[in-house]
Amino acid sequence: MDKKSPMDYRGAKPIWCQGCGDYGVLSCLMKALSDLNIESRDLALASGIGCSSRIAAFVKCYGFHSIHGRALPIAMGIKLANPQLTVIAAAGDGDGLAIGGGHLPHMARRNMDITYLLIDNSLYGMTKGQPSPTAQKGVVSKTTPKGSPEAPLNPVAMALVYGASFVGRGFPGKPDALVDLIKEGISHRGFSFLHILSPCITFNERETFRYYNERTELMSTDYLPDDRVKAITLAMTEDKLHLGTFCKEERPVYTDYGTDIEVMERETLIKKLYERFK
Amino acid sequence: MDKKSPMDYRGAKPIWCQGCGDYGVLSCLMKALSDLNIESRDLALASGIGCSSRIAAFVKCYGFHSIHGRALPIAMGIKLANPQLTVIAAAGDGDGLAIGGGHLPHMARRNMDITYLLIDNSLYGMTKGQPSPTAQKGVVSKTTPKGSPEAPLNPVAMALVYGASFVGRGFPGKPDALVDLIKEGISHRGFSFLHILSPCITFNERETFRYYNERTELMSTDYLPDDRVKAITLAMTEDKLHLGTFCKEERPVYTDYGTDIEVMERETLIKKLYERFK
Amino acid sequence: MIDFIPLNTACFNKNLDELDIQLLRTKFVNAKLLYMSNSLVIRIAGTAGEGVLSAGDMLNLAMKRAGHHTMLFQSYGAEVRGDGPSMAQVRVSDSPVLSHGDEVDILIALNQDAVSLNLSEIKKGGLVIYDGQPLDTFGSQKTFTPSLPEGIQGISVPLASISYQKLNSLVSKNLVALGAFSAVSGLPFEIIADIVKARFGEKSLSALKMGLDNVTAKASVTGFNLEMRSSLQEMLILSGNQALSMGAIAAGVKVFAGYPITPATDIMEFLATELPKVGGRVIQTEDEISAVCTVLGSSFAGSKAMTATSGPGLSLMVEGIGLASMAEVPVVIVDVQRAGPSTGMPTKTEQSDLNIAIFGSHGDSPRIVLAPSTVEECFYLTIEAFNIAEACQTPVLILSDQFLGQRRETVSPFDLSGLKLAQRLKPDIEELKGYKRYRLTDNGVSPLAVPGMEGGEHAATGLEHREDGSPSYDPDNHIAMTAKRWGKLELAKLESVKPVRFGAADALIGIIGWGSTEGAVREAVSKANEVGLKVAALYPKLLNPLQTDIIEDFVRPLKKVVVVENNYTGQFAAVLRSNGITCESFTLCEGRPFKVAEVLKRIEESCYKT
Amino acid sequence: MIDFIPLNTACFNKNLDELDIQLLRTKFVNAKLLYMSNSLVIRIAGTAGEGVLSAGDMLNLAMKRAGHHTMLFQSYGAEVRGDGPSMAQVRVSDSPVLSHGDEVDILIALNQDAVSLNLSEIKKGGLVIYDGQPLDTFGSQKTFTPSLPEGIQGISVPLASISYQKLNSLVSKNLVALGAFSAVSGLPFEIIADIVKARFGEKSLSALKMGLDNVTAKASVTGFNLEMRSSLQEMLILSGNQALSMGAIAAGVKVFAGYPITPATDIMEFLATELPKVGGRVIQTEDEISAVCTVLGSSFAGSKAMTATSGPGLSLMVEGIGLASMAEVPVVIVDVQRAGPSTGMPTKTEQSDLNIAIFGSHGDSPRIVLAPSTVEECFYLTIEAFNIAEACQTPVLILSDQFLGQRRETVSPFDLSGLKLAQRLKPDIEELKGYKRYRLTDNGVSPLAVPGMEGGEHAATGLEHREDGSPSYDPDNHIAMTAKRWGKLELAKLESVKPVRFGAADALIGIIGWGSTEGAVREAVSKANEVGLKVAALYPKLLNPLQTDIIEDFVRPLKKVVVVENNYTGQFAAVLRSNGITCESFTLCEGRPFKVAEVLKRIEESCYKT
Ligand SMILES: Cc1ncc(C[n+]2csc(CCOP(=O)(O)OP(=O)(O)O)c2C)c(N)n1
Ligand SMILES: Cc1ncc(C[n+]2csc(CCOP(=O)(O)OP(=O)(O)O)c2C)c(N)n1
Ligand code: SF4
Ligand code: SF4
Ligand SMILES: [Mg+2]
Ligand SMILES: [Mg+2]
Repeated sequence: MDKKSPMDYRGAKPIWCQGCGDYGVLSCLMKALSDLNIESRDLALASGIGCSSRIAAFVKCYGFHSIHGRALPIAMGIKLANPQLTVIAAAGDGDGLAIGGGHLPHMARRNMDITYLLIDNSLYGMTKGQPSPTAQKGVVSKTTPKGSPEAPLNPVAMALVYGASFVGRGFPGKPDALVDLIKEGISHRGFSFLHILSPCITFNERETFRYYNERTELMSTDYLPDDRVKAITLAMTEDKLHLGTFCKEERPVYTDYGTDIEVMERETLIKKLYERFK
Repeated sequence: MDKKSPMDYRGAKPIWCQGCGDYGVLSCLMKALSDLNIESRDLALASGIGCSSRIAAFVKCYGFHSIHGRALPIAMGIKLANPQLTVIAAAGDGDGLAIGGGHLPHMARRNMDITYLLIDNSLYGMTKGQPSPTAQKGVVSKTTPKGSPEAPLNPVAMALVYGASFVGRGFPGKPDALVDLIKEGISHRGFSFLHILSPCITFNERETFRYYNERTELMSTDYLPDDRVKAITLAMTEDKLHLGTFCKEERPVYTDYGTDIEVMERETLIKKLYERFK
Repeated sequence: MIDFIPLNTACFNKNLDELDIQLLRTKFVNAKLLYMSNSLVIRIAGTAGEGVLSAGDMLNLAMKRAGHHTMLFQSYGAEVRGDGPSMAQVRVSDSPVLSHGDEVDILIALNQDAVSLNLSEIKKGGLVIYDGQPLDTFGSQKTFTPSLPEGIQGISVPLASISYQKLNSLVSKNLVALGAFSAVSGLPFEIIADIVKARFGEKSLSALKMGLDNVTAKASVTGFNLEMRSSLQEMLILSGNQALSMGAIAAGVKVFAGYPITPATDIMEFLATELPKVGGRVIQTEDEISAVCTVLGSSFAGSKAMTATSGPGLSLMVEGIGLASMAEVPVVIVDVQRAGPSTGMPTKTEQSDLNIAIFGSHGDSPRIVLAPSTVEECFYLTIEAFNIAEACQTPVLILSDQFLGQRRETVSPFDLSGLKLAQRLKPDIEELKGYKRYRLTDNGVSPLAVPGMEGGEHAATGLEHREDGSPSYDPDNHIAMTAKRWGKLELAKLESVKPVRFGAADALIGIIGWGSTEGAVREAVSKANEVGLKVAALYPKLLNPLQTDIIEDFVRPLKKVVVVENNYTGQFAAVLRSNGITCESFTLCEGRPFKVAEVLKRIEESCYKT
Repeated sequence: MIDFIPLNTACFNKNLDELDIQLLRTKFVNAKLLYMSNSLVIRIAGTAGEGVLSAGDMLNLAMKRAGHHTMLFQSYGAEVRGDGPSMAQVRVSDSPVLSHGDEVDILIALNQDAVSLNLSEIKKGGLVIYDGQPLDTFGSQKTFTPSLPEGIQGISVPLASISYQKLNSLVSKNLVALGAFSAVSGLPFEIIADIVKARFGEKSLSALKMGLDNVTAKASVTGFNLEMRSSLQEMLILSGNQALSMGAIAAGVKVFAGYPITPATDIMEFLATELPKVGGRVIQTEDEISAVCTVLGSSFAGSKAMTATSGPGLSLMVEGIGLASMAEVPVVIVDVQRAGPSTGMPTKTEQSDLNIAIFGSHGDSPRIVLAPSTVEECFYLTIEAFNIAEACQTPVLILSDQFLGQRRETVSPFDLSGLKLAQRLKPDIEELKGYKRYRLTDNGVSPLAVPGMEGGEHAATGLEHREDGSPSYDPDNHIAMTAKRWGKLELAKLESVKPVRFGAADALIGIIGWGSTEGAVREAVSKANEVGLKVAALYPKLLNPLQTDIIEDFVRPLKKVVVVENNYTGQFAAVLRSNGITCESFTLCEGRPFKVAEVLKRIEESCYKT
């Protein structure tokens, strides 16, 4: 296997606005893939619908740019069919936490071996700027002209409570940490939830690169990601947003189960079944 | 207003199996309603589909026994249309955490003034016993003949992380506490999430009345439900399941917003709009 | 073939002048026609919780083991344990049983109400086994003597008392009744005893035995001999859902994803046990949206994949099905229909999901719809569904229904030797150079690379796309790609199984139907032919796209076409009309399957001059 | 009316023998026919990000303020800022503008590519305003001279350089172009200046002014005078989505719940600002399932409620719509259609959601479907939708589309005085004694109690139910309740607006269409009538149920019926056929609206002998 370079993963040309955070997410992902030397042909990347979800076509791999909110079930189907593949799912904050928010808890409790990139710009980019589930309370937009009365969700804390076996946060403005995080997430055997802060430069005046540059800090090297409750407490109380791994836990993945069964030919099984129904 | 008795809330005759936990939930609810002296005509109860969801027809009120998983949005619609009503939503653990699990975070962050009874029997009763999102790992059922590989969710911790302004747990085997909890939940202005343990005597051999009688304990009177993070820690680490209020927080409800706008006649507004489009 | 025997039914009470004489006196009956000469219908009735369904199940199996063809039909409420009425009906015959039976020969009533509720459906000359000494709520014995109309015989067996004596509970009333039935009917006791023992253990046999012993005289049961025969030992008793599941296994399904819903759940439950044995996986997802998307993902990754649901779940799946249309992902979606709309009547049968199956997604979204009619067809058409899905890279829906999915009937072991499984068209090395996932080809099918293939990397998408999969809003591209997707349905017409025709070769009246009504229509047509009516029927198995040429050939010589279906609005009739077929619609919307007499009456009415 | 002037189109190049002479020489043209005598089409073209859409919007408004009837049509990609081509086309006329215009009189090209991409659609005698000195990526000036075919005039304006000089960026190219256009066309400068100032502030005026000054000669523009007129001051410029939103307000909507989706989002955005002013509420839900259920809840609680979406969202809503059918909850669901299937082409127009609108839920699930054709109708039919929903206690779908929803045209202020709003049938005191929510009545409509009413307590349900709402699996009940639900559609046929007919009174060729194609068909029919072709058209507004008697009356004298629609499979044609109407299907599936010439050609082809 040749050593890959990030450019080996170049797919279609991105159509994001210039300056969009998603470019950084893409390049960090490509770097991580090349560092891990994953073969494009063995990589599947499922996404939903949104600016961020376009990423599925921008990486050279087996991409499935599906429908709004369904990145995770599509990815799960891929993994179930072929557990050998590296499976990544990518979704926006609307995609993954609003319309598709119902799938996340279950992917976590199943410990599906999928790496999930939740690409968060605190709004609906593709549909031009409506507040998303991570938008701050009070945000003024065309659907909330007097300010949104809804409190934002806390994706990291949610993933932790759901039991995701790997939970971390990244920001393309601090690319090294993000590359490391993605690598760790992919390498982790189990469901990896990566909360990625990716500013929308076109519609978001609040959560900008600058904003996140100031409000994020790398997880202290003292911090051991071995305690879920501690991680939740951190996620619920943090003043600055921490970048890095909140929690990591080794446990069997979904596809480990049922592998101990002796497999027979289809015809053999059907003939056995005949006996049961006589 | 006459003082009501629980029997004043009697609706259609329940069709649950004899001994089903839901009978206890129903009687505690009726008791709570009568203690609060709520008028049937001003009470709306929306539910999804499942054994537990049948409750909407068993209480005398404006009931809406809707479709699987949608108790919350139906209840939200009712509240938005008429904030004066007492609005309760009821759902099973499959209804509310599987198919309908995507609605819960949003109802919590909106702080919709709804009391939500999540009636949990750790399985799908109506469809005859498949494991639900709260089923223990390893449970053997017709869809998991070798034991389920999925870890259970923690509904109380989830509601807390979502930001529900009132979160508690009850069990009809300890009815006084459940009546109090429902009363507190209904009286609370905001989204009240009540996790109610309600054994299915027909399909559940594990989570029985006896099981819960042994494994639940009333929340210590010392415990102050004023700290969300503390509540989460408790919910994530508890050995015995606590019955009572985990967390309570006063904050404006969704329907408080936008009430400061001066209201005009429809025709006046339309004529004003004409000016904008000339 | 007998010549013109007037039946004592509506039509023949009319003056002959009112009848269209042309339509009578056929002699050319299609060889394929199945005809049931002789049959016996036993109904066990009671309330949920009295063991009606399990007794029916055991009786059905016993009948088969005794050497008879059988069909078991069940009807029950949606509550897990309500007190709604419940019944199980077993029909046995010397030849394959076509329908569940219009009238009851023997009623086994597990409680008082069950007698009165079912009395009107008992045949003249029939028999009722009832409990003449039921227990009241305090456990003390009452007496009960039903008033049976003339010609209906009653046999009293103290079901409750015996059960209570033997097991200190009422749960064995059904076993006592089975024992009594054995005595009355001559069905060999050992066969039932074996089955009961296997299910409930040695202990339960005493209740059965007491039932047997309690009946002294053997009653005469309309001349059908239930004694042991040596035939049918190799045959199976299967439900439609079981046969369908086995078909999926035979077709090579590797991933099943589903969410519980009556009456489809048992497909998932069956496969949960069996599929892992051939290396497949079954997952219970968090909802139907996840289920359909999961199977799309699995198919994308190269595995045959299926989901199964009923109406409400199908409603939730239509967005995913549209994605499968657009992204050209082969998947199989089973809908075991129940009475709608909305939650409707979950345990009752209906054929009212045809519209959503064909037209259910937004946009012009092609899909293929198949409908099996018998338990056996549930097996073979499921294989067909996978074959067409792979051949056309399109979603394929299978429309079964509660009646078909849950009824249990005798079927021959399937012919596995002749099975042809379609292989997915994969790109060869040449094609993988500059691979284009959606290359425009003559028949619209493009080679489909699956993960693991070097050079086959691409992005499948629900956006309109160019040949290489990149999004495009170009008008010409949209029309070319739309034509490609729809063009594949032409292929399906050619590849798929052809409609089945039966009845008079010189028919002037035609029935068209689909799915589970076929059995009743076969019986009705054969009876009509027997009395000389020139009637035939056509059952297309492919409901979308329609093989219009074959249907037109069938219709051309006819004077009248009646479309028989189990819904309110006549959904298939409307589809046929929109395809240029002139037809009348005959529907039943009562949550139960057609009776033969109902179809026959409609056939006869069609013989009036108009 | 002029007598038979052969047009220089397909049909009239044929030998007269090939034409069906019967179909020619009409003189009886329906008085209702609208006819556009004279119009001018201006297209602004560029890429997303160059301000094409906002320039189009401003130009459109300016035209109206100058006293002309206008229509603005936009076409753009789905990327927020991609480099896909984008265009805005304004058509002005002395009379109401019926369609967006087949050919371009004046092209304003904001970049080089825009010239070549749009050249083929410029009329002979037309004009191109282009940038003869564009800047390259390094900001230095190039020269560019487009090769224009004979008869097309070019005017070079240094859009980029001026914009760069004035504002140090390219964002004002569009304003420079508008200034230049004013100079060329004679459109009063002050009108544009006012609009620009109001939107972008005083500062922006300099770019506009430089554009104006840069053009010295006034070019001759096909004789259409764009100078100020005094007419139309009271008229409004509205998009279909805006008119629809205003219609909802006028109808008294109290709750709007929705989820963003192109091209429906602006309905929610409009109402988010306006609805609270009349005491209503707008909520952006977590998905479309929640949206539709929220409006069901609101309606149950007594408020008029609406949601709006596009195809993918509608697919997700069908389960909720089925619940509204079954539980008899009045709700209004708007679908602003876009090109499908699946995600399709989100910014492109199509009429391909008719099938899902009519047939989209499982079970026999009745619903009403309305389709407005013009911006004005978006207002009135929305009121109608609420009225029918309330009168029939049924879900009502409104099918708009991207073309109709987003085009902006001149409309008269609405007539609010004559508005009739249907009131929900509420139970009186008598009825509230032993209240039965689903009481069987003659027309199927049962009095509906809302929370707060003493004695009206009941449980609405998606299960099949008895009159009192309690679940029932009884066959007779199911059929009675199904008949009740479907019976209400008969009421809708009577209550609802009737189909619109236009064209020759003695027509032998008929067009049937629905929704946004009406304008182009009106123009085509009027042109055909002008040359003596006996053509007329019918536009039903109620698409489900169909007012078949009226359609049959229209069809009866015709020799040919052609159904015009913007999709691939001819969805409405199929529906008509299933209702017994014989028809041909004429479809366009390119993500754009019909051109008049396309319809006209098809009309002419229908005149060939066959
Ligand atoms: C079922 C459905 N509903 C709505 C849409 C419209 N839509 C497209 S993208 C999007 C949201 C985008 O927001 P997000 O997921 O946060 O991604 P972003 O664009 O911000 O990266 C929506 C609502 C859709 N395509 N499908
Ligand atoms: C869309 C849809 N999918 C599936 C079903 C079938 N169904 C009915 S109830 C139920 C689950 C019941 O479990 P739960 O919500 O936990 O309620 P319980 O019966 O245990 O009280 C399911 C899957 C349905 N009615 N609708
Ligand atoms: S709109 Fe925002 S999220 Fe979308 S591409 Fe542009 S910058 Fe990125
Ligand atoms: S099945 Fe279980 S949950 Fe349902 S009614 Fe019976 S005991 Fe209760
Ligand atoms: Mg986003
Ligand atoms: Mg449950």
